[in-house]
Amino acid sequence: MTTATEVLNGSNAPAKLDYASDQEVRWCPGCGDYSILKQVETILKEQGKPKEEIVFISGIGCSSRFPYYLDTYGMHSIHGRAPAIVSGLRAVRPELSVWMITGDGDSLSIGGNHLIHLLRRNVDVNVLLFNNEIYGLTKGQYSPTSPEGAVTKSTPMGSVDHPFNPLALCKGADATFIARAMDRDPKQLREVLVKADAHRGTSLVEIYQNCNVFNDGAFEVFTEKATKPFHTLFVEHGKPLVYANGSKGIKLDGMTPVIVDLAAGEPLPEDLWIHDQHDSFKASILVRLFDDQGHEGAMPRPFGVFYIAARACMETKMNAQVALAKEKKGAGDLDALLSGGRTWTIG
Amino acid sequence: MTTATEVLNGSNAPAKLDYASDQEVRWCPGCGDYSILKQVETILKEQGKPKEEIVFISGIGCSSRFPYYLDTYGMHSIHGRAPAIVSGLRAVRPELSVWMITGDGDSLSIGGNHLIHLLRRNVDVNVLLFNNEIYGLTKGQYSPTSPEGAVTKSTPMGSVDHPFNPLALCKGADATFIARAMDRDPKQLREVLVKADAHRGTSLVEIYQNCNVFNDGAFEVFTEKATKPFHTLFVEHGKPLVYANGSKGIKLDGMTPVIVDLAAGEPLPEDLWIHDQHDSFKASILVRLFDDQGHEGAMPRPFGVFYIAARACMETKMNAQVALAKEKKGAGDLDALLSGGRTWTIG
Amino acid sequence: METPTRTKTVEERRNVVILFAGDSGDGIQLTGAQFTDTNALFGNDVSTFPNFPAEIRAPQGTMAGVSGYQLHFGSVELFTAGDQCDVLVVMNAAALRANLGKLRKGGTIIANSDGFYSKNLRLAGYIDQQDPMTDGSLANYTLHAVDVTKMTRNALEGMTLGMKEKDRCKNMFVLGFVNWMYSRSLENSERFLEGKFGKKPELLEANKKALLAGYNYGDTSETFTTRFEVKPAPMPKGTYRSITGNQGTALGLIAGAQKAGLDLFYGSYPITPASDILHELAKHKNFGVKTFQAEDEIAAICSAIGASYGGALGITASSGPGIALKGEAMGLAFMLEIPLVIVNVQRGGPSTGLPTKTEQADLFQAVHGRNGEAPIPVLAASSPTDCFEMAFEAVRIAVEHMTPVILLTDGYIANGAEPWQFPKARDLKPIKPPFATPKVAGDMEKFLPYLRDEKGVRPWAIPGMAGLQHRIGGIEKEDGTGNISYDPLNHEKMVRLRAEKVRKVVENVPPLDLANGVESGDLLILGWGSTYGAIRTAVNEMCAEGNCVGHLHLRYLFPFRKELGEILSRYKRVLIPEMNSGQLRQLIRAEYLVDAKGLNKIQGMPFSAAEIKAAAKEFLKQ
Amino acid sequence: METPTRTKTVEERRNVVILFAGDSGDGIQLTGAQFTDTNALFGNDVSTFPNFPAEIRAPQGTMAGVSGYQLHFGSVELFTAGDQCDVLVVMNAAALRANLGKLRKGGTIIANSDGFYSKNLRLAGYIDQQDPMTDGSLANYTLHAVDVTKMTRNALEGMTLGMKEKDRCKNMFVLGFVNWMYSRSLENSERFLEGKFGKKPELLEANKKALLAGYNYGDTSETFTTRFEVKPAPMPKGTYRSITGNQGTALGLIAGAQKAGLDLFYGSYPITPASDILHELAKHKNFGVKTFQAEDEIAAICSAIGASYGGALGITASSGPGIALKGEAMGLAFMLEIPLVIVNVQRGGPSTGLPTKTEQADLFQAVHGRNGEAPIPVLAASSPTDCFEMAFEAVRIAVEHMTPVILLTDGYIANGAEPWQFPKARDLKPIKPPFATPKVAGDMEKFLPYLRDEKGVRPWAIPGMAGLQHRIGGIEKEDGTGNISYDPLNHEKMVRLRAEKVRKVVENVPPLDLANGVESGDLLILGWGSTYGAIRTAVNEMCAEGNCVGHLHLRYLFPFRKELGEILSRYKRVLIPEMNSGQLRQLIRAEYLVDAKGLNKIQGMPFSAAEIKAAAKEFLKQ
Ligand SMILES: Cc1ncc(C[n+]2csc(CCOP(=O)(O)OP(=O)(O)O)c2C)c(N)n1
Ligand SMILES: Cc1ncc(C[n+]2csc(CCOP(=O)(O)OP(=O)(O)O)c2C)c(N)n1
Ligand code: SF4
Ligand code: SF4
Ligand SMILES: [Mg+2]
Ligand SMILES: [Mg+2]
Repeated sequence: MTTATEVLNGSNAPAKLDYASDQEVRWCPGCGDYSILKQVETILKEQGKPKEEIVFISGIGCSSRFPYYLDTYGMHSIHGRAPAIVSGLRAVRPELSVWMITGDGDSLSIGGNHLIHLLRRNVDVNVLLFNNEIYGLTKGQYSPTSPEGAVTKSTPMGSVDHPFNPLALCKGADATFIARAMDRDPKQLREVLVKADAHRGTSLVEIYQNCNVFNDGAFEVFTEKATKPFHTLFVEHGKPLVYANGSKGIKLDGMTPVIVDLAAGEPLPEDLWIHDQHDSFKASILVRLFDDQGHEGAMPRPFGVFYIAARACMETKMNAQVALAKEKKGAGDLDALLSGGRTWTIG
Repeated sequence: MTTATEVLNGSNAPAKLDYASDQEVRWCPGCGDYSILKQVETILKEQGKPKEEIVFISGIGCSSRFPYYLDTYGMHSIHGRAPAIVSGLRAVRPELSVWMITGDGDSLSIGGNHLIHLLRRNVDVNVLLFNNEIYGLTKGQYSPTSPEGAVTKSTPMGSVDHPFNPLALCKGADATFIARAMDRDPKQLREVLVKADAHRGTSLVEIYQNCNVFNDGAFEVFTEKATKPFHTLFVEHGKPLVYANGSKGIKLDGMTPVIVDLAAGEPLPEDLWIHDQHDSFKASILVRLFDDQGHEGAMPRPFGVFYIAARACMETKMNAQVALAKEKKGAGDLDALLSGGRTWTIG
Repeated sequence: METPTRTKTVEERRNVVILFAGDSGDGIQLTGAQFTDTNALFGNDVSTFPNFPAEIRAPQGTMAGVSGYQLHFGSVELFTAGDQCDVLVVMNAAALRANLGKLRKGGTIIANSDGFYSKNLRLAGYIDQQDPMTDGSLANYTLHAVDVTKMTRNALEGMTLGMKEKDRCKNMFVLGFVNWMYSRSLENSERFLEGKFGKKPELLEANKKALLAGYNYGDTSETFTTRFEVKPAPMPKGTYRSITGNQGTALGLIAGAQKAGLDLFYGSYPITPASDILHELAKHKNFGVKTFQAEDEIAAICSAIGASYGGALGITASSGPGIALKGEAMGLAFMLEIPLVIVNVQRGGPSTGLPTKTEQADLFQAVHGRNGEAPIPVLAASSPTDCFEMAFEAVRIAVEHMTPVILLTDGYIANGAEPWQFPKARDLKPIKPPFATPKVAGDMEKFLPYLRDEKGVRPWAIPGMAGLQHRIGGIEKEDGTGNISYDPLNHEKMVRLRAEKVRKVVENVPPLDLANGVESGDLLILGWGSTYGAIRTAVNEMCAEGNCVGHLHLRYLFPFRKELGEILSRYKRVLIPEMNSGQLRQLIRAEYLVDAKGLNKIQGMPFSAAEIKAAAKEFLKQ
Repeated sequence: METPTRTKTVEERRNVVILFAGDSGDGIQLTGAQFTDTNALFGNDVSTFPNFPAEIRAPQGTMAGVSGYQLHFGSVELFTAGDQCDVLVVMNAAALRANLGKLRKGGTIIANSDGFYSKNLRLAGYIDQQDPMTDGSLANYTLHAVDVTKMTRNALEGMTLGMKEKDRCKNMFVLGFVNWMYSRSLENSERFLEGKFGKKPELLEANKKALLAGYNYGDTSETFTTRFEVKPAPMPKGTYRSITGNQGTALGLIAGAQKAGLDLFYGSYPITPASDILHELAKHKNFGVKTFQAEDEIAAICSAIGASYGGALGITASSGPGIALKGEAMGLAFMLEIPLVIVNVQRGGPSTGLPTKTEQADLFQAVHGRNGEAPIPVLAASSPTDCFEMAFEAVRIAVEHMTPVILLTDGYIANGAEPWQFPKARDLKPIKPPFATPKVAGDMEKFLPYLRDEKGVRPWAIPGMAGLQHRIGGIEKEDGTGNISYDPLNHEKMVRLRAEKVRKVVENVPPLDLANGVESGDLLILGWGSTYGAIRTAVNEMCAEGNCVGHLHLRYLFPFRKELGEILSRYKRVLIPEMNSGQLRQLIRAEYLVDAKGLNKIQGMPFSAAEIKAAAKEFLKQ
């Protein structure tokens, strides 16, 4: 029995994580999925919820094999439909802790509609969107997040499709929790996952994940030591938007974000953009910081929790209606239902 | 042979509009669809394009019967799939003028995924989204745009689903043209339609349409003389956001829009929000003016063209690749293709 | 209240078929339903056939806008809404033109003369203003022209209601009149109105007045010299209610869930003619019923799968085009081996087809419409009340056999109504979910989610059950453990185990039993679904006329009961009437190599008994 | 270059089955394809069976990660990749353990000894370190252990490449060795390497060195005393190439479009094993081919419908689960009566099933998987080259008969390769689209979009054609005008007209003709799809052994050719081998009431000729 972390450590000692299943982990060596699996196992372990009260639902894709590797309840369903399965499960079992694992193709291509409806209904689930900007399992076609011009198996002359900005799309669908993380920054990933799990409603976490076989290095500028500081912006509630080791900040000129240089040592300028994770308007702009990092003067890519809103969950309201109906009409009386009230008798 | 406008005028004189087909119009008397049909006929007539070069593709729903009533090419397809059909048609016939007719259920419920992909690909088509906040054809279930709590055939205790903000969703999907109009304001509707038709790319026009049978009065506050001025905000490029017969305006406090009273006669305050239809950030906020008009101090609902961006269309790039391939390799030589270059001969 | 009555001759009738027809706006469906109710309450057997206009709304007065409600009531047992009408009540010219063909020669026409002005005539398509009221074209019928509009208005003289409201009472005038014509008291209709307009006293008064006016008109007008009477039918003793097929299906599903002790989750996307099941279920939240209007049919079935995975009873329903979208997810449910009920209220196809018309052309889709070897039990209901029985049965099979089940009904029985001697809750079979037992601390034995019992059924372990955590999905599984397996022989084994499990489902259902007719002989008429009434009536008549004919009606279409082959062999000929091109016929031929003949009607309309009888007699001659 | 050679004994072989196996990362597929190519170019007949690991990637060295490529080459005509292997080339322990069963007793094993260290053995599941290299368990085979890794590294000694790059050349060492073993020159492989690494001189040199090293190793090492020779096969004169089924399908589609003078639009969503058709088509944009990677399968088929509506040739393809999603849209295309080709590269089902394995279990879905009466012609290809023929034929039928057409292939022939005597473009049948003629000014006659010709085909009027504007959709249409019609009799008429049109499709295809065997006799083996080679081989052998057996292979599965019944009646018994539970068998029994017997293998693996022969002989005994 090999577990995720064993493979991670390359070790094959029988050491077994509590939340790991007995199934051999079958991702390519070096795949970013391993790190995400490990972070999830870690926080599950920290929280120590009973395994049987946790459910992982996934679609189809390399990422969607995830549930097999945890000793919780899990369903590896069909391509793109996990959000619908989650909705039905939550409706009848609101007390469970439900996680959804999906890929950029699974959730934004075939499953796009289910995802946006999940978000508007605000079903209480933690959605981990493994974005590797490629179809991994089918061996390397471009995905809805692949950059325009991407040369892949299905686009020898380059993709002609303008890619989705996943978080902008989710914000447009009225998501109540939006965050971005990456496989190569385990600490930040764990922090985000913990917040996501704490949120009541659909917590959408986009995770940049490296597919080292079919799209290696897609997120290098964000993950590599040398470039990371200048291309990533880690937002924190109540804190000004500062990056590049404190040498740059972002302020708003009207509604347009602009980069400002920060003099070392000096106090921060007043007018820096202060991150407010509860401000819907600001979040609508923040998700728009999506520049191609190749461009001169590109805005850095934000990471962290963009937005949190309090809104009742679909299943909460649904169950409240059932309770109210029972309170008003009394628990269903089958005989009364069958007779229907307008009857006649013969003989 | 009865035509749309005859029914509109209640007259049954054989007078026949050029672009009207010979099919009897079969919407309920008083349905908002009649007005939209009439405005479209009018601008087609004004533009005078050859009928055979115009195609209307629709899904399923009352609104989707639209194509039958025009003497152009038309397909009444299946529920929600019109965007995909349009994409294939545009790919092979980029010279045609293509219109897509859809309802709030057709485009935002079953067809939601196809719509957002159509928008990101920016296929050149005019999308008229008839939003009546109800399923008309199936006789009155709530739709993804019905307000929460809506009591309909399928929600006797009120809907528990948070509705979509259609334009926010479309903006999130990187639409290049976003506008809102209503059946009861023919002039403004025509203006918007003309601009939509002029735009190269997907022109998304949400049209508030009254279903007087299953959801009568859904948009009354916007359409009725008495209330219209105070609940509608007609935006024009380069002009400040002013409404309520000039007595109120909107300015931005940071990123938050606020209402300001305007003193009659006085010059307009400097800091009013000036509408810029090319500003993506502003558009992202503008689509968020979506208050429930019942609320005290609710922001008015914007109408007009919110946003226009120039971005190449999927079909343009696709056809360019074909042209380039032909230029590089020469038009396909079937014999060369069949032999494949690595052959051997026997005998 | 007591209703005035003059003495007029009263003729008795064994059974009567009356068709109400008018604009969608004329309240025809309500009138018909009310009169049905009254006769049923009186003790008649009844069978109805509401015929809606196409899903689109047409301008008033046009053929496309005609709505019809056919009622068959009698002092004898009835199985269909009737082949031909005795009485035609039409509110306008289009209604007459659209339905005259259904009226038997010599039948009676009661026409609202106000609906026959030149404009109506033109909209109805009567060329150059010819007027059936006057041009003698109706010579073969008894025609009564009544200005319903005028008389209703007169009756409401002086009331402050607007003209529109007043005219909305026209249908009550008509209802009052037919109540008089068939010697029924107004009591039931009045009770109904009180229920409906209780909060709107003015409308209540207006409707009651119109109702009474219609009644009195019949009573007073000289033109009506005779009224009719239809005595109660000799129905089995008991308490009855009237029910439509869609109501029956909804109630059967709830009853099943209750008997299984499960919450009911209904994931569905609206579609004609299945939507009413959603509407009905949504009313009964106090039974722990949760209805979810999904974004599409795929989400609908997947949400139901999620609910069943969570330990509730997941159900989804649609009609042909929507069912077509569910095929992939059915395959998943089949592999997961969890309970799921899929209802298909069939309509005219293919594609969008004839949304408001009936058909039986989705049988192939139900039995074969999935990728890979994915056999799923397929049941079919044969009447409105049978919808209850088979819906309940679908739940039982889904839960006790851990499998998706498809239930087929169709637009005809879904919207049609008949009296129902409803069961007592306690008399309904209990349903036992094969729940797994959670592990107690220390129990180290590995849980096997795909270990099967003698029925081939696996345990239902749901999230929350301690120690039973497991992972399932749509990839082939290892026997027992349920882990992913690509082993060739395991795959073949699992394919056979799943098929075997489904085959066993019909070992636990009632043996096949003739609906009526002889046990063996010259001809077996084999039917399924909504053709039941027409076949049964035809076979009754043929037997009465001395033919050796039997009627077997299948409710389990896949798999077949083992004795079916033997029964088929008892007859010289087999005739299979279907509202399709011969789908059951194909399955029967393949299974039993019997040269069954098909009688196929594909008109979006149910068979008449006469059609079946004629074809059967023809066949017997050969 | 000239390759060194010492004199060693050379034995001639009639045909050889060699299986290369190793980790996904070992370049097995490339090695196999290269050796296939070399032998084909030399003039052998070849047939291959690449066997991919499950869609997921497994850790190196595990059973789950084993990739295999089986090649059958010979001096005689071949129809399958071979039942048993003569030679097994394995890169590690897992590869050996996974494939040993396929090696005939006495066969040869060439093992990379570097892949048999303790860790490999454990990962491969050899319990307590037992080592097949040493424990004598391979006594029945000729075992050659070769340290490929070490020798490759030695050969690349001194090159500046990193160790990883160097090790990537291991497969070239193996390729060089087998080239020596079967007396093949390295020329072809070298040409291939030059093409592949032309721009990377260092990698090119390294691979060439490894290739030569492998060759020389065979030549010099004392352990190999004999090499083998397989003479060219007596194939019909002509020019050949090697082609896989998915390539054949792609080329057939392009050729069809070209012959019809139409642009090709391919709307598709990736899925194993159909994706390669997309990849292939995307390379040929200069043929006016447009490929659209849709957001899902529904959008894929709908985009193709839109393209066909626009006057192009719309095509979509997928595998079972994706096809399941296309059912509703197929119904629309069927009602629109426009050309559309739907390809299903079948894989193991149901649901996600066995994505990388082969099966034939989607026949029911193809023939019956839609709502309503929606008959669509169903074709099936029987070999990689037949994929070309049937794809071309599918295009012809779709265009000339204005109908959607389903083409079934499967993972076995889709990935398998064989020599193809490709046709000349000019020899391919021209295809004539039934385009309508635009109206000239003044022509007032009404255009009838559903007016049919003698074949029952309607005119193809596309946007841009003046005066032919019309509206079509999925609702039932009035005969001729195509306007919406709810008329009952019109519906039945249209259902029959559409079915009749489809029936006529097979009147214009070649009459049925035996693949081999006797014209009448004791047994007919009836097959379809990829079982062709195995059945043909079995029947050849049985006939040689004096049995009266015939082999009929269907390429048109719906509708059937009229003479089929008569042919079936010429044999005492009918056996139908299928990689499913008996789907064709069911259709045959229903149509002809023939008690055909099924031979069913559902293991994600193709039949071997031996399996079919054994079952046939068994059957003959009864
Ligand atoms: C209905 C259906 N269509 C297509 C497929 C094939 N398929 C499996 S996974 C996948 C996409 C994988 O990409 P993504 O969702 O990004 O996951 P990843 O493998 O990259 O983690 C596709 C197209 C399928 N299994 N089912
Ligand atoms: C696959 C499928 N599912 C469901 C339906 C039933 N249906 C027809 S129209 C419609 C929704 C209509 O609402 P909308 O799109 O808002 O159009 P409207 O009638 O309001 O103009 C539905 C659910 C269908 N025709 N096909
Ligand atoms: S293909 Fe890519 S995403 Fe999939 S397992 Fe391998 S590295 Fe990971
Ligand atoms: S139902 Fe509503 S939307 Fe449909 S035609 Fe009637 S009024 Fe219009
Ligand atoms: Mg991906
Ligand atoms: Mg609507």
